[in-house]
Amino acid sequence: MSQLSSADTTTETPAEEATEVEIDERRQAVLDELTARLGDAVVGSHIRPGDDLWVRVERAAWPEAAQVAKALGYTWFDFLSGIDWLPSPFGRDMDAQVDLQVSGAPVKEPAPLVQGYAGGDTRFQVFARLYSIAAGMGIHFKADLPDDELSIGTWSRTYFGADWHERETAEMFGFHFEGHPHLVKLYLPADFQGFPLRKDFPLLARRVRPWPGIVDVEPMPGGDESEGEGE
Amino acid sequence: MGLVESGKLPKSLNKLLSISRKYSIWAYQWGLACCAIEMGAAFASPRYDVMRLGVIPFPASPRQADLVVIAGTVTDKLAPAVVRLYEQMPDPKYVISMGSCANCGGPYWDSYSVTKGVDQLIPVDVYVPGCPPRPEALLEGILLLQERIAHEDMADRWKGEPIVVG
Amino acid sequence: MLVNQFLFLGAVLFCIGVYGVLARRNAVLVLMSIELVLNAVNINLVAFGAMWHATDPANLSGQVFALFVIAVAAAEVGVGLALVLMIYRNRQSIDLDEVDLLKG
Amino acid sequence: MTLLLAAFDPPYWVSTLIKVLVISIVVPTTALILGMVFLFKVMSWMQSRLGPQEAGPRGTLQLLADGVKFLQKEDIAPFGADRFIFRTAPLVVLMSTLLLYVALPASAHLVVSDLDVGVFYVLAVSSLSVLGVLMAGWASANKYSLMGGLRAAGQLIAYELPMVLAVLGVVIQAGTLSLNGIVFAQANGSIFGWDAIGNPYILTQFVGFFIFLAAVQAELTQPPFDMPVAESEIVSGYQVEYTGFRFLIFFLAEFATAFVFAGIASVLFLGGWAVPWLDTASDWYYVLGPVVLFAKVMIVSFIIFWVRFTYPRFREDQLQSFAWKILIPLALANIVVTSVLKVVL
Amino acid sequence: MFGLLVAQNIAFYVIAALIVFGALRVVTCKNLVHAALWLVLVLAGVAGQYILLAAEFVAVTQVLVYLGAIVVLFLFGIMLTRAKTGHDLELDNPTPAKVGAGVIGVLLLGVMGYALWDAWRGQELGDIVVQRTAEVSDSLFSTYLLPFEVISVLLLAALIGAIVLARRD
Amino acid sequence: MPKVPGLVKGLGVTFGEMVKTLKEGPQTTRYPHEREEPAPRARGVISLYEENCTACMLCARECPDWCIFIEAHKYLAPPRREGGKPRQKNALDRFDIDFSLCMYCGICVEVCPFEALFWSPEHEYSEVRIADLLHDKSRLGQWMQTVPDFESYEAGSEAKVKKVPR
Amino acid sequence: MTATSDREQIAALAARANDNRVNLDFETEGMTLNMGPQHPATHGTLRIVARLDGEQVISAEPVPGYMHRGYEKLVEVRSYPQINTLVNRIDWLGSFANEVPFILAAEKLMGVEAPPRAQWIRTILFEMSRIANISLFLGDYGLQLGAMTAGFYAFRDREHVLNQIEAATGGRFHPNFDRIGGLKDDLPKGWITDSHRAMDKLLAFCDELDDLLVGNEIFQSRTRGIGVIPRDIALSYGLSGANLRASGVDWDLRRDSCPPGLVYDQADWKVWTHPDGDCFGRTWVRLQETREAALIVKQLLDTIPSGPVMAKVPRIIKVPEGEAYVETENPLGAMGYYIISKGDLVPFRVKIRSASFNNISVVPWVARGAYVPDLISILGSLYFILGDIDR
Amino acid sequence: MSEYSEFVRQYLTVAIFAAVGIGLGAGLLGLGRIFRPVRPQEQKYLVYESGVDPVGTGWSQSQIRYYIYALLFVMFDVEAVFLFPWATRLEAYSTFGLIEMLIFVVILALGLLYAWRKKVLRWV
Ligand code: SF4
Ligand code: SF4
Ligand code: SF4
Repeated sequence: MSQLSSADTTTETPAEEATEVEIDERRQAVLDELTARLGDAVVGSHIRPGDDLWVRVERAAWPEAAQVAKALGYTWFDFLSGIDWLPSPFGRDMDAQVDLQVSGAPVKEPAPLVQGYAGGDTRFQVFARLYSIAAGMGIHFKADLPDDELSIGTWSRTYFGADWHERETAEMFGFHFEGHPHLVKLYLPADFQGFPLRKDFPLLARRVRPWPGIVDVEPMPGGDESEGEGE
Repeated sequence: MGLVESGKLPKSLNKLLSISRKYSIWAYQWGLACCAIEMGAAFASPRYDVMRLGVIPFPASPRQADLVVIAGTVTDKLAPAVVRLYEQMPDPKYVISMGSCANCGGPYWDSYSVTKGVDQLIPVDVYVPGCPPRPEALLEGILLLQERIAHEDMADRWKGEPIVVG
Repeated sequence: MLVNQFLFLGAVLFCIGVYGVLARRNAVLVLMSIELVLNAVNINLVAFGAMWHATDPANLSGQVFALFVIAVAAAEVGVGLALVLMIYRNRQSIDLDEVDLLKG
Repeated sequence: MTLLLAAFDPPYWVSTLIKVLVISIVVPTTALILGMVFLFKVMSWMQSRLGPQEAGPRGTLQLLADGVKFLQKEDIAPFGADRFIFRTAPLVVLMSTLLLYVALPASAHLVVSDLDVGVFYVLAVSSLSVLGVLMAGWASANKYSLMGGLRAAGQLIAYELPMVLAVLGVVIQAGTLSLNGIVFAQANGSIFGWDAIGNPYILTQFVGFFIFLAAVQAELTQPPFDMPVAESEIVSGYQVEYTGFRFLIFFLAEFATAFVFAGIASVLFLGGWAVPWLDTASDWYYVLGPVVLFAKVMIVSFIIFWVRFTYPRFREDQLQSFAWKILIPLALANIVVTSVLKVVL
Repeated sequence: MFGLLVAQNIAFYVIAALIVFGALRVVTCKNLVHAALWLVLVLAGVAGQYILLAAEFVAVTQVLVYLGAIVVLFLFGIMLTRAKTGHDLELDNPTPAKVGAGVIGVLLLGVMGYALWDAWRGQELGDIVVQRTAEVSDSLFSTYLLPFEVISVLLLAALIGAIVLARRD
Repeated sequence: MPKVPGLVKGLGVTFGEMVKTLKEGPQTTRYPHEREEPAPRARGVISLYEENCTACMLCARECPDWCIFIEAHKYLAPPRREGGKPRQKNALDRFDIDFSLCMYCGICVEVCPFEALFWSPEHEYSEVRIADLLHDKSRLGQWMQTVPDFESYEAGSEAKVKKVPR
Repeated sequence: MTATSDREQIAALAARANDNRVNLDFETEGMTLNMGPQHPATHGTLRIVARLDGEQVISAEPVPGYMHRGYEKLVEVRSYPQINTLVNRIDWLGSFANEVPFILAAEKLMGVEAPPRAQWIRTILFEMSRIANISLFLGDYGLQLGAMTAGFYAFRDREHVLNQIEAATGGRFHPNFDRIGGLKDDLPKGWITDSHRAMDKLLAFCDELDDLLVGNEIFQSRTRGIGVIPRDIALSYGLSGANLRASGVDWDLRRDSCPPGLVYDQADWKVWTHPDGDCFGRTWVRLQETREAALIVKQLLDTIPSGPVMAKVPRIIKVPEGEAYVETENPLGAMGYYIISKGDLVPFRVKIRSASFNNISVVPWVARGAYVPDLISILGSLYFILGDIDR
Repeated sequence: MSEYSEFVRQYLTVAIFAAVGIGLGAGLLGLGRIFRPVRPQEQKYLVYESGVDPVGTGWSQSQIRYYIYALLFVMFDVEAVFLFPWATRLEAYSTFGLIEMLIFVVILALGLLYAWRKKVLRWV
């Protein structure tokens, strides 16, 4: 699906919503305005008609995007966070990996790294949402962070609320927000090691404790259901 | 050096002291998470009114408390504060662990930041199950604690290490 | 009881107060020593007052004067401590010698 | 029976001993009664619940259990505290409370020490508790404590003054400082010649009564004046570090003081132990006096605690300006008016 | 009567001892708050002496003003300037000055003691009569009317002065 | 009419409440002398109807807290009808729920395809030893007696009322 | 043990404890007041480090995280039904309200819609949890300001609502009642009448509180003009809910962009705002909101349509690939879930936007220059739930 | 018995009660020693500061307002002292006493007014 979102600014409707081929003019107008002001910095976008708008900008234009959006009336700061697109090395379904571990089967091929709406090139992205109370619409902004330089400009000058969100993102993903006044850990104890929201951060309790559901994994003998007493 | 510690106190007096402790349990007001609200309901809601049982939820400082109800999630960041709170209470002191979080980590048993059970930090006298336990369940826990207090041997309790349960 | 009992007590208190004023360096302590002196005086006043009152029931000068002294003492402490506070605020110290030095 | 009491005139030491015994029983008892009735029962009722039920019949022994329990609690003085002062501070508060009881007359003769300067003495002694509070706050070496101690002291002295001035109105009317004298003046007084109920000063000194009650409320550090122990701000103020029995002393002293202040308020404004239709010289007062006084005290304390359970607390500065900008000018005006009327009438 | 006198004398000496001890601690003690609390002892003792001298009103005034107000003022002053508990070594002048002060104190005591001894030798206080408040009042409003009014002006002046000084500008 | 100051109104409210409490009695349930009836749906404790359980493990798998422990062995049950072949069945050896960890979400009850788990509103099972909060098969079975019947539904509902097996 | 040995032991212990000090990052000269994590004013375990000048606050820095439970990580290893029960515990006072935006977001991704009866009941329960939440605020705020009785009244009348929630969902606190495509179960018999009664009691409680607390002159003097947050600042910090409306912003997600699946348009109600932006405004708006919520519930109760409460959804829920964000007006403010799904049993990433996190981040701004007691009224009036901050 | 000894006895009672006040408390505390445990624990003797380590030591040199209020109090307290004897004898002094006292009160009230004007009664 994410392949559908293109690298240019044209809007494409996701396949599963192809039935309602309406064009959301209001959001398209906002997108055009943003593109006009930010120029080449807008590297990807996606509109779900009547619902939401995603815009991906260049990393360098990240702070500017906030200012432009604010000027467009998107004054209400919703949230800011990060995404790690790496498929989890510990299995995707809740039980997958544990099953494998116990039964000793080889680890599955890691799934390919696929980004979501508005595309992307890197493992890490920051994303944020702004809202315009007057227009009753929100915009999701995304920006890529290259693996070798996990840093991006701060929004906390434009939106005061971004201050804490950036601190949270920084400690959860290990990003750096340039120009942030006080980028220290927010939630975790000062001596905490690791970045919990990265996909390769293991939840140890799940690794060490056997899953009780594992005890009887072989399927019940066939034809059993017809004799189950509960039926 | 107290008489009680040495176990020289006459039985009947001992009994009296135990009864007074049983009926006068000043509970420290400190809530941690959702369970704290149910604890608050047990303490403050006229429907449950824990004061009837002699549990007085006045003290705001651990120095005047006999009982602390650990009601809610204890995180690793908070753990030192919990230990300190407990240690700052004067003996004899009691701990009720309320709710799955405090008992064992509960819903957050696999989290990276939650302590898996408050009994890893401080000795617990009564465990109240639930998520959150109803206020009445807490009352039952308190009754159980009172039962224990009434029958406990203070010389034992005050001599060696605190009774570690479970 | 002898008048001298009280007078001697007053004298001792007075001298301790004087010693305090001279030996102490901290301004608040000096003020306290002054209080000692004033109290010494008051004891004497009241003692004399009692003595005269015994002979002349209409004469209560001792007590009235003691009251005045108390009032004056209150005023003195108020102003004195205000001074101390001001000095402290400006100099972060209430060391009287330092204050002297600065003045000189 | 009453006559027997009247005729009973033991030597000084014996009577003092009796008084000491009686007061040592009365002080904790009154504190317990007030604590029980108001803190536990009336508060519970106002909050539509029951209050203690299990300890003793209908929970009446709750505070007793508390007392014995606190006796068993460890006695902790924090490291860095000034141990001696830390330990004596509650005693100072207790002493101040006990000294207040000395002057409270329960009838013409049932009084520990019928001082000639009664009211004045009461005011002087009550200001002693400030010392205890400041000592406690300072010696704990705790930030909240110090802050609470300072707040408490600031508040106690700020409201000492309205209290003093409110009392002055009564003194002007009665023309005496003796508490018994004030009771007599009320019982034997008359309102414009109508003397059926004497002249309880609450009728003429209602401003004074209001100011006095407000000041009492503040002196007791109760809502709306409970900033020194405001738990949502400074935990429990100067009491933060106190454990066990020392804390209990603070706790009970508060109620004992409430009782004795209510007693003084009823002496000053409600006619004290006297009932209007009974001659003050009657021997019946040996029995009746304490009862009447107790009833009046309960009424006054009810008001005190009623307010306590209803109001939110002031802010520190609002408290001070309330004292200095409203109560004190009001009290001064009250004095002026009272004295003018006294001279003119 | 004799018994009473003996009792009085005992009371006097006990209280006097307390006063002197307290006063010595005030001027020697190493902790400001302790000094203030020793001062309380002295002041309370002095009030006791007033009682022995039958000066009821002054005694209670002593408690009200000194213990209830001035000491509190002192404590405020101390806590506002130095909130730390513990000892403070910088309270006293250097030892030579202290010795000098001690000498002066003792000499002064000697001189005064001799003078008092000389002047009031054997003088009895006589039958002390209780001095009631009303009498104090009468005296105040007759003989000492002017000083009384002056006191009010003095207090006003002190008040204004202190406010001017203490106010944070 | 002049406005009544809020201060006076407030006093009126508390006084009125006091009168009401004294007249009509407080809103308190006098636990432990009387108990309130929790709603029939209340999630107090999980009870197991052992006959119905086939040890299918679904509940243990779906439980977010991994707090259900099941062990079973297979055996051949006599045929249901004369002459049929013997049926292979799972016999429960162990069915434990750790109530110190359970978050009372009800997922297990919901997913059980054989109607073997039920909620009981009982909540009085505090313990002094945390190990005792692990309820085994028989304890879980005992709770079955306290399971109330399902209530009927509000008007307009299309849901069917199920029955509790006894 | 002799007295001396006691003392020695104590001294040794204290010395050791001093060595073991761990948390010195906020050690500053002289005038730092630390409130929390064990402070009665902080509703649990928030910590406020305030630098003071006298009683005036120079800077107040909240230190959250004492209740951080790692939600965003945990939801990555839980299936959708399991997440549903977990998110109950974010804002634990209005638990049901937490489920709704999550379920709505998942429904949006799956393209299903709950049947009308379910939507009605959802909305009713949503408003009930709002009442359960805010009524406690009203009482607790009184408690913070020293009026203890208000707290008792709040707990008393809140029970009526909790009873109703429990009767319907089985949980007083954590209902876990919402399902993708509908609800777990239908309402029990008699619930509608009981709810009407509970709402009447609630309305009476609001009046009582109006008299007892909000109308009280002392209360007003403690809250009026204190902690003023102007409109722009409020928007920039991302404040929401009553905090934003008290700053004069007339915006309510329920009215202005109500996501499909809730039926607020079926009731006649009003959004309250207050122009002042102070503590009083926030309290007042919340009081009105409680009333309004009770009225909404009463209206909706009368119009519940009949029908099923569950749409057709597969038994094993796998949400199709995609991203969706749904935000609703929760008791504490705007709460949203950004779900990224890769078509598995578990979501790939869920960003939880909780209202208190933003609401409380304004504290450093608004507390500057306030007095310590005002700090209490400000904190109280911003109304946060620790779980909602820390997640 | 003379009035004087009566008088001294009254105050002796007061002193006894002061002693009893201290003694009662101290006695009960001593009694408690029998029943109390002493169980040192590592952090028991740290001062309570909301569960974290005490930050900083001193606090608030700038609480000058407390001092100003205390100061005002002292001045007015002294005033009140002079008012009491006057109040008891007002009847005798009549108008003359009234005027004298009015002057006294007004002069001091000026002080209050001054403080008010200078805004020291505000919490700054
Ligand atoms: S046990 Fe449940 S209700 Fe209690 S704190 Fe933990 S999650 Fe909340
Ligand atoms: S209720 Fe939930 S947590 Fe408890 S056993 Fe069942 S599935 Fe597990
Ligand atoms: S899901 Fe039901 S039948 Fe299957 S193991 Fe669990 S209880 Fe037994």
